[in-house]
Amino acid sequence: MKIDRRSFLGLGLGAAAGVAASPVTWKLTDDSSIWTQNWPWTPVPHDGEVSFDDTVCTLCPGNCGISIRKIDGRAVKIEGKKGYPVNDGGVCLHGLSGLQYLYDPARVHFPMVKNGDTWKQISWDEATTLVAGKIKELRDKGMPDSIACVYGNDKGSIAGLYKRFLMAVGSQNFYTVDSMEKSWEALISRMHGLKASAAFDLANADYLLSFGAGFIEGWGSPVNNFLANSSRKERQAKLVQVEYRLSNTAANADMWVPAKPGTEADLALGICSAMISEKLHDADFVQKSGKAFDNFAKFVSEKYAPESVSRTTGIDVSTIKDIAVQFAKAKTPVAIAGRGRGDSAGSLMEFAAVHALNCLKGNFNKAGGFWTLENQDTLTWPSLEMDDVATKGYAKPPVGLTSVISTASLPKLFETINASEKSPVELMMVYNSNPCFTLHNAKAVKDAVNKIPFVVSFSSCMDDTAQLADVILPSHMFLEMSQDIHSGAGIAKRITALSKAVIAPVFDTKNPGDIIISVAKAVDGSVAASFPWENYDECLESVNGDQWSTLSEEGYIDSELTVPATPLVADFSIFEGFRGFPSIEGDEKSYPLTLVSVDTIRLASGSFASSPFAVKTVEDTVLIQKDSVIEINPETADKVGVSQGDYALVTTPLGEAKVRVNLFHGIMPGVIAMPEGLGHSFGTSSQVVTKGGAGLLSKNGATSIITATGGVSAASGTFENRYIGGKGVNVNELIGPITDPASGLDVAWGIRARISRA
Amino acid sequence: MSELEKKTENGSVGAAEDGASGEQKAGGDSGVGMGVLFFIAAFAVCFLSGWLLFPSLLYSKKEQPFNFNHALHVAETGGCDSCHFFREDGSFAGIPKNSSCVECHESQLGETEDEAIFMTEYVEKGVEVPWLIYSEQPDCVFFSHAAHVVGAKMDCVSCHGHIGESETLKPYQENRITGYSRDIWGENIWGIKKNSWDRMKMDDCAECHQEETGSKGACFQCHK
Amino acid sequence: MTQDNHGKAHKFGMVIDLDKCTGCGSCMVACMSENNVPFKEDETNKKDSLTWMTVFKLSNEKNFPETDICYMPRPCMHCGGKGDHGHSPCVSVCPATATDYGYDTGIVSQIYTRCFGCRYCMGACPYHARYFNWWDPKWPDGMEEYLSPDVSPRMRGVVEKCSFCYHRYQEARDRAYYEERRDTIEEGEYQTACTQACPAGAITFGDLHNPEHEVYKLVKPDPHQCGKPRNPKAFRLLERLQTNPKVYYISEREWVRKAGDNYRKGEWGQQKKSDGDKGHK
Amino acid sequence: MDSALIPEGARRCPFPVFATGIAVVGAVLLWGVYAMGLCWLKGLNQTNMNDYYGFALWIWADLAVIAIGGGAFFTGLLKYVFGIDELKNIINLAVVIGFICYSSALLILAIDIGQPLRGWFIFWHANVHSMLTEVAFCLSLYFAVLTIEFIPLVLENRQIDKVPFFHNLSHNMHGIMAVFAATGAFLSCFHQGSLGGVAGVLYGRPFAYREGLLVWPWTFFLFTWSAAAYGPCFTLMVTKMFEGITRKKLVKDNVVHLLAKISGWMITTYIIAKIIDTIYWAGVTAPDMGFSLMDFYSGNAFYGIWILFTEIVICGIVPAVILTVKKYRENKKLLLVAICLGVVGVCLNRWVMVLQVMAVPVMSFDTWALYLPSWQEIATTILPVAYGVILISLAYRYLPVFPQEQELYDTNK
Repeated sequence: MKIDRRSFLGLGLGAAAGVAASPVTWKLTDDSSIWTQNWPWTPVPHDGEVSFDDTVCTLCPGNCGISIRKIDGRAVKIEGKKGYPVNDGGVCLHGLSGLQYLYDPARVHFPMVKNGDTWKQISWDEATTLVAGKIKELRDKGMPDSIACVYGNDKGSIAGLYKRFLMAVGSQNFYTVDSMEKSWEALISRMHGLKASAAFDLANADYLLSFGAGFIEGWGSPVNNFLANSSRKERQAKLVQVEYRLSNTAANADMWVPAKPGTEADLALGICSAMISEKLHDADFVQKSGKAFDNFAKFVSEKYAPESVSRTTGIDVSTIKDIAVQFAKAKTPVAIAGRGRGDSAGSLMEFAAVHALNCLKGNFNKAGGFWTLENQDTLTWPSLEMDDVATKGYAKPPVGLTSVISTASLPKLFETINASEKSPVELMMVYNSNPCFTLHNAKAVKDAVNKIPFVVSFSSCMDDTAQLADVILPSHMFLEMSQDIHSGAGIAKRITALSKAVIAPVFDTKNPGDIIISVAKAVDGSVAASFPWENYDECLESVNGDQWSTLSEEGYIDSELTVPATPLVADFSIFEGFRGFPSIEGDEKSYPLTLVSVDTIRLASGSFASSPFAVKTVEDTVLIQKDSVIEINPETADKVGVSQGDYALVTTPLGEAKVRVNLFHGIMPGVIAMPEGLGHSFGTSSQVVTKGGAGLLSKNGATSIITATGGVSAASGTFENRYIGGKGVNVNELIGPITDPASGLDVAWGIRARISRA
Repeated sequence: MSELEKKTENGSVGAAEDGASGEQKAGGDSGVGMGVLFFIAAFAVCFLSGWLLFPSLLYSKKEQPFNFNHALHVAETGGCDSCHFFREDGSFAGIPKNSSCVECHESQLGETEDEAIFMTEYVEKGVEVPWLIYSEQPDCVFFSHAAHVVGAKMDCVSCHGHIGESETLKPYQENRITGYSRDIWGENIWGIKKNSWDRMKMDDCAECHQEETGSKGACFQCHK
Repeated sequence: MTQDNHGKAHKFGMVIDLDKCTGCGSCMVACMSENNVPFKEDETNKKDSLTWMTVFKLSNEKNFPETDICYMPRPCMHCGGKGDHGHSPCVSVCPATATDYGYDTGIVSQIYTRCFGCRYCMGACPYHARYFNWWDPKWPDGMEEYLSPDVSPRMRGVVEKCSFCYHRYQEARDRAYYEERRDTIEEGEYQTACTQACPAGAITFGDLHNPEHEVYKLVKPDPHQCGKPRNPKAFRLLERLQTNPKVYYISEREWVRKAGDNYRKGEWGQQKKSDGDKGHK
Repeated sequence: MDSALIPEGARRCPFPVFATGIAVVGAVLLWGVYAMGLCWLKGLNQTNMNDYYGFALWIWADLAVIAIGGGAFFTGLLKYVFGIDELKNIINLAVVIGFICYSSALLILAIDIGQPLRGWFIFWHANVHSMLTEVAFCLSLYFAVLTIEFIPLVLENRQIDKVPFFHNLSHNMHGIMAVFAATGAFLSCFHQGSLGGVAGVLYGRPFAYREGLLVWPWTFFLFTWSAAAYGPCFTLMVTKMFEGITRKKLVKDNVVHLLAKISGWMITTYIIAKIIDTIYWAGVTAPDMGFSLMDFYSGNAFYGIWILFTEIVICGIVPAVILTVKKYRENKKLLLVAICLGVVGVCLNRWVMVLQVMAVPVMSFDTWALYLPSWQEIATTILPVAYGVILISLAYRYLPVFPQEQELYDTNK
């Protein structure tokens, strides 16, 4: 038998026909269609039962109610909590992206101690012993007053525990971050003689005169303000924005008053002057101030008549008078101060000038008015034991005490450290704040922190400050921990809420309350005795006393606002001897322009960095690749010789930065604006991986860490958050602090600058 | 390139020889005869392997973690929906979780080996049973049980067949290409179905929708 | 099921009050986290950044201090197409039927497993509402844990876009079926993630065919003109292209309304006049 | 060493020279293949396309090669259907060019899509309303036809032709070629047209949108017409290039002049239609959508009105005049200028209908979207050119592409 070509032909054709008549082709086609549609590397999220868990967002002082949507217990989404008194279902983009913080690549996975250039994992026991040992050592040396604690705010029981800890060891060095709230408190204390915070019933005010406050850019309680702003249309309420730049608030306002930067308070006094001269003020109310008011009236009419204010501010006399009339005619007008997001302090006299308007109308403690909410500590603490060392140490004044309002100020602390040869602070604990990023002249702050022999960070992420620490005892992220929340941020409500642990901890972290309790116990003696609780949960329940049951069941308590028993009196004597508002740093000749920092709601600039989602929403007029973009009026740009998209060099007395240029008609000529919230130094491989880079080999081995020379990038331990880290310039490195003569707080909002093409 | 030349020359020479050679009894047609023979042989091999061998190559058999007696459970509990229930929000819970099972199986019921595996390997260890789901659809599919069972009053059998009467779980045949169960395409390799529950492809959904609602429906009706 | 928009079917649509919008970006993030939208290291090139909901910043281009800006959130417009017959610019061009028009809802779908990434639909969409997955989606370690099962994650090389959170409609219908209400879904039961999250309350969502719904009351769509708004302060983006979008915008500001479409010299004045007449009626 | 494969009597350069040339082009080809591999493995992020520029450089290349490959169907149509027999002397070249262009187009489409393994969904789940579906069907079918048209030429290779089976097959195929040519012409008409339709139906893009007849916008007809008109220009251009490179006369002047004349009249009629279309579009279609003509041609450095002028006047009217007037047409230099302008013109038209469509802002607050291709895109776009050069060189070397070659050689000797 011979096999020839025809045989092959037959074979081939037969095979083809056979396959064609079998289901192979048809079936394989269908299967490959399914195959190409489901690639194994595309994640398939598991389905399951839907549930919601409510808690309170603590990313910012706004404290919105949020609902965590879960699938079979796995958190998949954050939504606003409908009916919650702060936000009624609305929620800002940072809160919405809260889940991203859980898995932030910069998170610290376990306690670590710095070992030269690398981080070394240690156990919680070792970590607490280490910190407690240092504290004991300092106390043994009789230096408890060299221990300091920097804490984001002083509300709630965790802050209470840290304050208590300092007291128990014997130190007054407890610092919170300056904010407009602090300035208001100082002012209320000075003008009304009350220990109270300022609150603004913006949802009911019918005329809102804002002096540079980023009312809808994150000022105060952001979502609460969004709601108040939206209801203006229906309520026919007016918003007037005094600002040198068309911010979102200015764009949304009924009237935009572009006063020159730094003259906002002059304008306020000009309006006061116009009101008084037209006798539009509430005479009954101001009468109670007596002679001081007459002095004030005389002072403003002489020094701040609309005509002269018009020259300083660049605002027409008629506009000033119009505003005066509108403000006076309004039923419930409120004037607000606190630049941008309000997370830095403002000059006391500027606030006083703005508040003088409120005083002239006497619209206090009623719907739509200015409220003075007396500080009530609703927490009940057991008695505190202080041994001799503690008593002696506590008697000493805090480092960086401001002369005027007699509290310690954080910028002053670092100034003092930098000014002394040896740091007066031997040990600093930091939680919920990132001073190396948020404080003005951030570079100097870093120097000061480096000067402190032992820095303990409780940060859950490797932020700008934590990376300078000697030891990190990482806290839970806010969704992983319980704590009590007390409203503030200028909201005219008194809400106590429980922020619950709604998600099991992702890493080996702890509640900061638990951390400090265990450190206290390890310090032993009277310090341990002052912390009688087994754990923080027990403490939380006990200090909240009667309100605990409501808190744990309802989640929050919305208390009625109480009108102070004694009618409010305004003391205008604050203006006596007043000579003018603090001006910004730098001489006009070498620095012809004014550099201001600008808050945008889409970028976080406080203790936490923006999430990947938030950064994604940032416009290309704020950030281009890794460059900050400055805003400049086309007219100014022409003069300087820069155009859209150009690289430019911004120089201030503090330093220079390479940025890109965005031309914007809405900014006053002569002013350049730079976004806040960029320029985080963590997450850049040069800083963390090569120098401090450490890859985790075994999570369980207590001391089994690793040194990596750059290359090793085990998932945990590199801290590279490339979504925000290393992007842009930190504007706070270009702006230096300015101490307010009246309050001692840092009140800088800008600096003189020049710009050239780079 | 002379090699090619040779080859082609040899080829044509060979062909010429073929025609002339008289080895085959069929004479001049012998080449064609061989061709036909080869054709038939190849056809038969390919055809048969396409029908018989191909399915067993395409699917791999997997055993369920342990056997489950549907018939017994139906008898005990009264119906499909006592275990495969709707949640309050109208979503369908699908395969029950251990937490549902232990409502009855608080402790071991009966002496079967399967029951013992369930208790020791899963309940006691707190691990969910990794059942292989015959009707598992790709992630892009959104299937509303509520619309079919409550809305259209369809019974479970229409799509899932008589699984409720089974006493043992049949082996799970996984399609090696798609990763889904053979039950989606159906037992018949051509995809021919006799009963409505024989197949679970999109075309089957569309066919029924066309009949019942007059339209195949928009994509998003069943996709996410 | 009728093959047009004029029948009894729903016609889901959105109204955005541009005077209330503060440009805060909550809608964008709400959308991204609801719909498993991925992100990458550098998102500053807005032309390759996946944002189903994006917020445009408009300016009146006047000099300081006459400048004004307006934020314009832009989801998918879910165009009804010419004559509102469902031939949306994108749907009609897709070669593989990976996107279709739901005649029962007016929603334009996108099926990622069907799409093979020719991007013709993106070229067809004048609103840039369609996005291509230029990269494989990647989440930092562990972050995949937060992905929602309601929306299937996409793979590299396919187009995606806003779905008006269709999965929420699916879920609402599930509940309605379960409670034996069939298709009667209350206004509040089906709301998109952006509507729900907007802290300014600028977004309203509902059925444009239902006069009880807020969206209807706000814009009063004209059924004889494919849903053109009868409210003179309301407009649709690029109305003149006859794409018949289901997203309406409201603004008191004339320059904003003018920016919603293209006008040749002098045309806006006439347009305004005819709008004015409409307002009087 | 490969002389046995070279058509009898044909004079070709020595093999090493040929091999070196092919190697050089082959290197370019490999570069393109590497870029193509990157696009397939790493995805389209290798390109500089973006969400505003979903169609870019290589889609233009795709449209352009198909337009200039249009010589194949049109010459085929003229020869086999209209019986203009002189054209048999250039039809082989037209077919080879067509084959190269269409296979390149298919390759480009396969690279261009985000999920190449799902590319066949266009047939499997076809949406018949989509112009792209029409494109895909016509493209693949016409490619099949071109392959069939190409096969007889391959079979005419000296060695293959010795096999009686192939010899007969080739002969038989020639016999029925008219049927294929007619089918091909029909398919290609639709294919060229549907490519025009791709842009023309985009009613969300006022720059591209055109009214039309039934489901086909005017661009549908304009594309077909322009491909028929300009395609022969490219065929002639390649012929001239061959003659230049090989320093031999390969096609007789009368054939060249005939094709040039036909092309000239086609361009004339096309350009008249194009002018009418432009006027109607600028005067009626676009204004209805709120655009005036200059809105499309101002506001950026690149897309000025020059582009319209160049397309219509310089690359339209000028070659039309040259090619229709006998005196000009028979002037060698002018002829060369005309065919080059023609090729540039049709490529420019395709560029405008792809890239400018994407670049023109539509929303009033949009800005011009400009884009620069990445090297991967450029390499991938050059890939088909390199492939074409290699294939056509191989064809010229081993196949009797130019039937008149021998005769011309003999007469010129």
